[in-house]
Amino acid sequence: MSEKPWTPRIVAFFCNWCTYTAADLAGVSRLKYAANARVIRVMCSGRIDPQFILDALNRGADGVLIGGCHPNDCHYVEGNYKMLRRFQLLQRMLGDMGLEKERVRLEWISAAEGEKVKTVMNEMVQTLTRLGPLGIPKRWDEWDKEMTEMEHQAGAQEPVACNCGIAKIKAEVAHV
Amino acid sequence: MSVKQNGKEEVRIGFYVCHCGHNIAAMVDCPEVAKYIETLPGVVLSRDYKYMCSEPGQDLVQQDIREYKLNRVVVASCSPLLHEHTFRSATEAGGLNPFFFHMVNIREHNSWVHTDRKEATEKAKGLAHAAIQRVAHHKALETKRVEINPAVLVVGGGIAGIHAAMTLANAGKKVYLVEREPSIGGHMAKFDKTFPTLDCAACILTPKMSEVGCHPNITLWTYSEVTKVDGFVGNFTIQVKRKPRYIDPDLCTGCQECIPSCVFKEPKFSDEFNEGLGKRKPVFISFPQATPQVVVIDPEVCLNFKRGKNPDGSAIVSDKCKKTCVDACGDKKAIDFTQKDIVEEIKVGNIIVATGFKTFDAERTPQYGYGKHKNVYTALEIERLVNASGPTGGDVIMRDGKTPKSIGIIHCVGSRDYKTNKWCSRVCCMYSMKLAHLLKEHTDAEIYSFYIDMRTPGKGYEEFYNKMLEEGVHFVRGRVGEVTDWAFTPEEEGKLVIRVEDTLAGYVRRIPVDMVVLATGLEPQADAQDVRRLFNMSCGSEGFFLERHPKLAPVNTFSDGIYLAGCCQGPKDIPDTVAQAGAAAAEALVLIDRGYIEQEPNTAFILDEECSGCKSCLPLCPYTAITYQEDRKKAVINEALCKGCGTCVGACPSGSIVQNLFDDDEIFSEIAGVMAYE
Amino acid sequence: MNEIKRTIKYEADRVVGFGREVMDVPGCEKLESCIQCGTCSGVCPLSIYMDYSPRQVMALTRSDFKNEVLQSHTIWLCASCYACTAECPRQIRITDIIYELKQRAIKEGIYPKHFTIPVLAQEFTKMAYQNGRVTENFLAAKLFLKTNPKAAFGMWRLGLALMRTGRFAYRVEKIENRGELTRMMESAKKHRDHVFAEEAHAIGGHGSHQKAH
Amino acid sequence: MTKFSYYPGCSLKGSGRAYEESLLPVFKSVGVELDELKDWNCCGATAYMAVDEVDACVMASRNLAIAEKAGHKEVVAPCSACYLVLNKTKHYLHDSPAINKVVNLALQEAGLSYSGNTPVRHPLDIFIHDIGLDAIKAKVKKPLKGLKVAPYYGCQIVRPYSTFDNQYNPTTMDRLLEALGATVLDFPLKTRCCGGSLTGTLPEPGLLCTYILLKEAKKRGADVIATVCPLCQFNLDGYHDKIEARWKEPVRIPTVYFTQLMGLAFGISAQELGLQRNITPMKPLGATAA
Amino acid sequence: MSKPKVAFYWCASCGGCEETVVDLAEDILAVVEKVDIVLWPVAMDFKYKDIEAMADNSIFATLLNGAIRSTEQEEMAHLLRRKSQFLIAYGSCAHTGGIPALANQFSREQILKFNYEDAPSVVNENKVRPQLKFEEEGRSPHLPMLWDTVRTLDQVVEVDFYIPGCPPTPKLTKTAFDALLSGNLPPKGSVLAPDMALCGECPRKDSKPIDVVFTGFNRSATTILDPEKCFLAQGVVCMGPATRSGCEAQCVDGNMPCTGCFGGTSRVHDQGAKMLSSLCSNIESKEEAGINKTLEGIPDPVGTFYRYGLAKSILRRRINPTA
Repeated sequence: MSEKPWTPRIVAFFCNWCTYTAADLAGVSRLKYAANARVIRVMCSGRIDPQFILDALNRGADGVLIGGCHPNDCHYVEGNYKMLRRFQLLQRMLGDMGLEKERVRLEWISAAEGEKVKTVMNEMVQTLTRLGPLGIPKRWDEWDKEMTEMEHQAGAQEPVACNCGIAKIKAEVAHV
Repeated sequence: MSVKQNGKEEVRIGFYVCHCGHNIAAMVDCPEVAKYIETLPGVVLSRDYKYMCSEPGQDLVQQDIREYKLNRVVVASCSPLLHEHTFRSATEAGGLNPFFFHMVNIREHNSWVHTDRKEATEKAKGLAHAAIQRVAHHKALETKRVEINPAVLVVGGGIAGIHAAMTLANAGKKVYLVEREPSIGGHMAKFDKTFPTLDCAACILTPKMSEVGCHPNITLWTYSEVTKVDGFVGNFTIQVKRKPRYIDPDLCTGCQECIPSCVFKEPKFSDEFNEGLGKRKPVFISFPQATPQVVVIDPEVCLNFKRGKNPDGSAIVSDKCKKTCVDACGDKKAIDFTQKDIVEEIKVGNIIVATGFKTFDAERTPQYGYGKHKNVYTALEIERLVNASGPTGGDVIMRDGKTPKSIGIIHCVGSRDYKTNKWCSRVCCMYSMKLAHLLKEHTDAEIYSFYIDMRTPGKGYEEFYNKMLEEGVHFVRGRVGEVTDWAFTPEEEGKLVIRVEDTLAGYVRRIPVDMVVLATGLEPQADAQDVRRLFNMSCGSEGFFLERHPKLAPVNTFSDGIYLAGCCQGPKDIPDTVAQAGAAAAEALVLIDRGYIEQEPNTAFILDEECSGCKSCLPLCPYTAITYQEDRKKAVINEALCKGCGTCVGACPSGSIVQNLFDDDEIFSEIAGVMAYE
Repeated sequence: MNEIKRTIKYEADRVVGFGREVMDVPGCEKLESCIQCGTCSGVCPLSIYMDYSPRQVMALTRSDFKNEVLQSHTIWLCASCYACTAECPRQIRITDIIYELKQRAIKEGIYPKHFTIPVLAQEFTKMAYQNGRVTENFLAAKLFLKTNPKAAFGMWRLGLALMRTGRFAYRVEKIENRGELTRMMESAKKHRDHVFAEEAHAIGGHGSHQKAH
Repeated sequence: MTKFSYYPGCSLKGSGRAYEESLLPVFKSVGVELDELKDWNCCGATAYMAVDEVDACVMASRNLAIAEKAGHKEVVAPCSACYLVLNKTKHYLHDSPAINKVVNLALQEAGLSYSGNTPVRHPLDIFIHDIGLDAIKAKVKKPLKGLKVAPYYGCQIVRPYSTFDNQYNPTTMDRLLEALGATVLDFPLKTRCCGGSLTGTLPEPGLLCTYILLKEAKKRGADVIATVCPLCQFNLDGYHDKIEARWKEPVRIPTVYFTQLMGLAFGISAQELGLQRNITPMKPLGATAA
Repeated sequence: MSKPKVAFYWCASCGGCEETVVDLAEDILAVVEKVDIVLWPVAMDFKYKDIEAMADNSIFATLLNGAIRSTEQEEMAHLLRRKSQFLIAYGSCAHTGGIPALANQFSREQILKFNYEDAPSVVNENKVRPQLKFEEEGRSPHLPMLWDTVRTLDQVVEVDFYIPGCPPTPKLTKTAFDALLSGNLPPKGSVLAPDMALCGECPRKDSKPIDVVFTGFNRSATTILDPEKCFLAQGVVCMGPATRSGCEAQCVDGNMPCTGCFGGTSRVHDQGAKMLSSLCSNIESKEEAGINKTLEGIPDPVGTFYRYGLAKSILRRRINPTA
């Protein structure tokens, strides 16, 4: 797909009872929304392991969307609260790791809110388009170059005369 | 091409992408998806087919399993909530464990919601790729069977509840019918006639009511409410609170001697059953045919409650009252002011929710002057006003004592109106015409009927419309702007003036009338949200209970074993309500007569070797399915209690809890799959 | 008018795209969901004088009958009392749509001839623009001279009454900082087009775009 | 002493000056000081909106910006048209990013800016909700005993942006007048249009609107109609001759600003309150009681 | 026949791991008599070319500790890989990145700038920084290049086994040796430590109630710790539940909560994420505000959950070091 212009890729984790069903409703109602998200069904948002979210990002997702039942409405009493709690800290941690917090989003969408699926999907695509690609795999291709490449650069670089210990650091800075 | 999975078994996947006629094929290039999937490791064959859910489609799967020695099946078609079961069965019929199947949703989640064929096709490929990766990790699983308790709870004693209860009871099943009001009958009991046949509501309803009252298989609890619902399909435990009516139903013979003897010589309290048009006493029976035939004492107004109630509901009996009712009751001794709230606990296997509707509060449309101009009525008030057993004995006498010579009936009050209720209430056009007929019959007044669109979709309905046209009802197509009491022309003096655009004649008109009838719409019960939570159901955006599928599961809810009947699911007329009630009863009977249900084996279990006994999972389980074995210092999951939410799996810090159908490696490979495809 | 007129409409009579254009204006989009119930006409105090009822104007607009709408008296009879907007069961902002139509009629100069109101609107605007304030009786005078001086003559009694009660202004009101206002209006003229274009672009995509309420 | 920015609008300096003449002393006597926006300009009224919405917003927003600069957090706009236009502008600025941009670019030209949070309020709103009926009752020296008043709100202060009263059946003025001791009539037309500027441009339909109001008020036995808007007052007061000529029916009934009635009740002289400016004058208080 | 050759090498590490080898105490003699130590820079002299001179695979086993964060370390890793039959990642840094990998929260520039310019203890007006190459008196020495990203050994070369810990315990080391020499080895890529979480061998295991929910988190530095009671039960973050056992809970014995140096179990992809999940799931509050209040007790989640494992975590490093 390299020829087509970049559009954000979203991995979505939807709970079976509310949000997944809402997405079905959106379908039955023929609502139209952006095709960027890939939905993975779990029985309850409580099942969503932070590892899944990190893994999705690490594999190239530009954003992750989590959908669960509204507070008090969880089919399993309170799985959604457990997700909410994890999400709070995970989002902060991702911030510390240099990700914009809008890249992960948690939404309560009930089985009746097909419309909301549409709006949330579209909003998220807009937000991510604004933020631009995260593209972690591509970044690693870059980062890993330092493993061999930089040594060559170091070798190739012209030695500079040392005037009494004061090192010239241009070279060093140059390719930092 | 095929690959070895975890050393031993060789994975052989069969992939099928369904066109669903044009539903999918129009937006997704199915052959291209099939072509792409064919190239993936483990895929032995990859087909696109017009209708996978069709008989031949399912046969295809079965043949391929045998012919190509498939041991995994993936179908990309509609939502698993719709056809997962179908294809699992097909897989099983092909000789595989049904759980070696996985489904991809490329209709509801793709072809129906996207507009760019290329994008939609790419998405389909990605999702299918994920399924291929995932299914390789699937394991053979056994569904577990749960016994079904044959008793059924029916909530709500309107026509829906009554019909459902009777159907089940006549099939020999035990039924508990719980009604909030003192009598069953619901709204239908208030109606005079029913459209389009104009047969008398009471004549057709009351026999059913008394049948319910004396049916050996039905336990009827009126003046009662469900307060607690525990358990799951097959084995619910229900708590019902029975409010004291201060009459012992077993001792009361229904003689109603107590009513005339009440110290209040004249009825002076607003009579709910007659929509406040009539009056009743503190001791009363809602209406002549009330079932059960047991009077009620209203603690809000009865003098014996002057000093209030105890927390348990019994009276702090005061001496303010001579208790003439007790004397009248004599040695029957049915009256008992010490009666308390009773909480019954019952066990049932299925539940039918038939809690009905509430009519729109006309004061929310002030432009029509309800509550301001006294000759403005709601339709339900008119039902009572024209009813022979109503407050006026069937004479149409207005609040000002006069008989109307001209009447305007306004449709769609609190319907199709984004400021109040968006939806069409489905019955107003018809009942408005019915009332037009009845009012004409009773008063011979000129009737104007103001409608936006005339909706008569039903057997004999259009014919009824025609009948009304012939009877000379003036139909004006236009939504009334306002009802006022100021006159511009002499003939408007002292009248209610309806200002409306007659959109067909193309003029704005001012039409003076004596009486205005507001055809108020139907809306969810005020406490629908609480009821929804109580039974773990969903509500549509408008607040009616949500069926599992609008076409294919119209009476099921998202909670197995809980069904919907009547207007709690959405506005509908009596024939539809009865039909739906029958359907709900039938759904319940299916489970009862089969005797068991198979539960999705998506339960979690703990890897005993690996569990370090850190106890982190213990507080997480809402069903207390996880326990800690002190002796072995390990946690274990009781599979019978596990509902398969997977919360503990997501939270186990050492990854020592796994879940069938949603295991880590299954989900990780799904993530890898969707991301693998660019 | 008692001559017989042909009333049929052919497709050629439509200005295809007009309806869409209007409905794309922020605040006007809800016209899409009009169910032609006539509530607007029912509550409109002036509908009784209109050639097309407000409901019909909505229908005509939606069906691209541009000329019929822009030449109608209806849009000029609207006194913007907002009754229709407040009552519409579909929450269509009818008054604002009528404003939109008025603007288009003025821009295209196809409002009914010898019709005072568009002239008033423009004169008012001019005066407000130039002086920063509006002096009613001067405006009125101007208006009548422009349209029909006879009517002005008919107003003399009122004029006198106003003078008698000291409600008549003898000099034109002006704000001090007229330059400032002019600069503002100029700037608006300069920027509006590209700003609107940008915003439209920014909104675009799959986004449910912002609307004025 | 609480302070508000005061946006009079053109009419209150012209044919509607009696409104201002009564408004200021009445506010003063309940302890509210109004300071007039410096060099305010015409709000554009409904006319400008008809020509060009964006320009109209630019024009109106200058006033909001000036108010913000003045530093009082709220603006009082007594004229219904001004009240509506200023509020409408606020809504547009809030809802349409495009208009908002254009306006702010324009304001920069004038070295102004507008943050969007300057409430525009009507005197009625302030009297009822800020000052309160008790404070007002306390000021009443000459209760309007027996004066039968038809409360007329007109359209633009209750529709569509008003939040301070019920759009179907507004009662703020009713309650205020009762507090003054007047007899407030049930006036079903209290929010029906007066004809607005049509009275001048298209007499027939315009005057009909006015006629209906006068007729009904008279029929309900009103001594006086109380209004909140200079244009309404002008229409209801200015065209009696024409209406009577057209519909051959006596409709003379005085229409005054509610602030004038407040003033009278507070014991301020009719002269100070500009009551002499009425074309159909209101009878002096005592006289009406009979 | 000659004894199997063994090499010890260190990369980005503190030397603690070398200590463990020494700590084998008398056992070291047992080891020494079974093997020839051909390379051990901390203890004996050697030259790079000596190793280069060796035949490939001529070293039986190399225990390499320390993370890889410079061109020189990378070079040595490759060299030793080539020369050894078994390359063993020894200790947290080689295994999961260890403390050095916390540098992955920054860019090299940030690090150099701080250490050579901004650090309070630094005096360096000319902002001199080490250069890669320079000439002095005719010699032109050149320095290894510091990487932007710290890597685990197996992110640079193939690794046969892992011995976890910061440092690994002598006991684990010895059993590893025994396994290697005896030749009965687990599958390649195994971590030579139990695959159960630390709680399994924690002396305080029984002191944890079955219903611990969190209303706040205390930090070990700022609270008096009950020497008997499970740390989590005291509201102190202990990585034990998410961390491999095998250390015999030495930190806990020292009344310090586990900080996770042994890494996660084989069933876990990201030790930190798992610990986060388990802790948060058991927070009491149900509202965002309350939850965040509780979480104030964890000011530095990265440092808390990835103290030794950042390089091995799913994200591995900060995405926008400048951001």
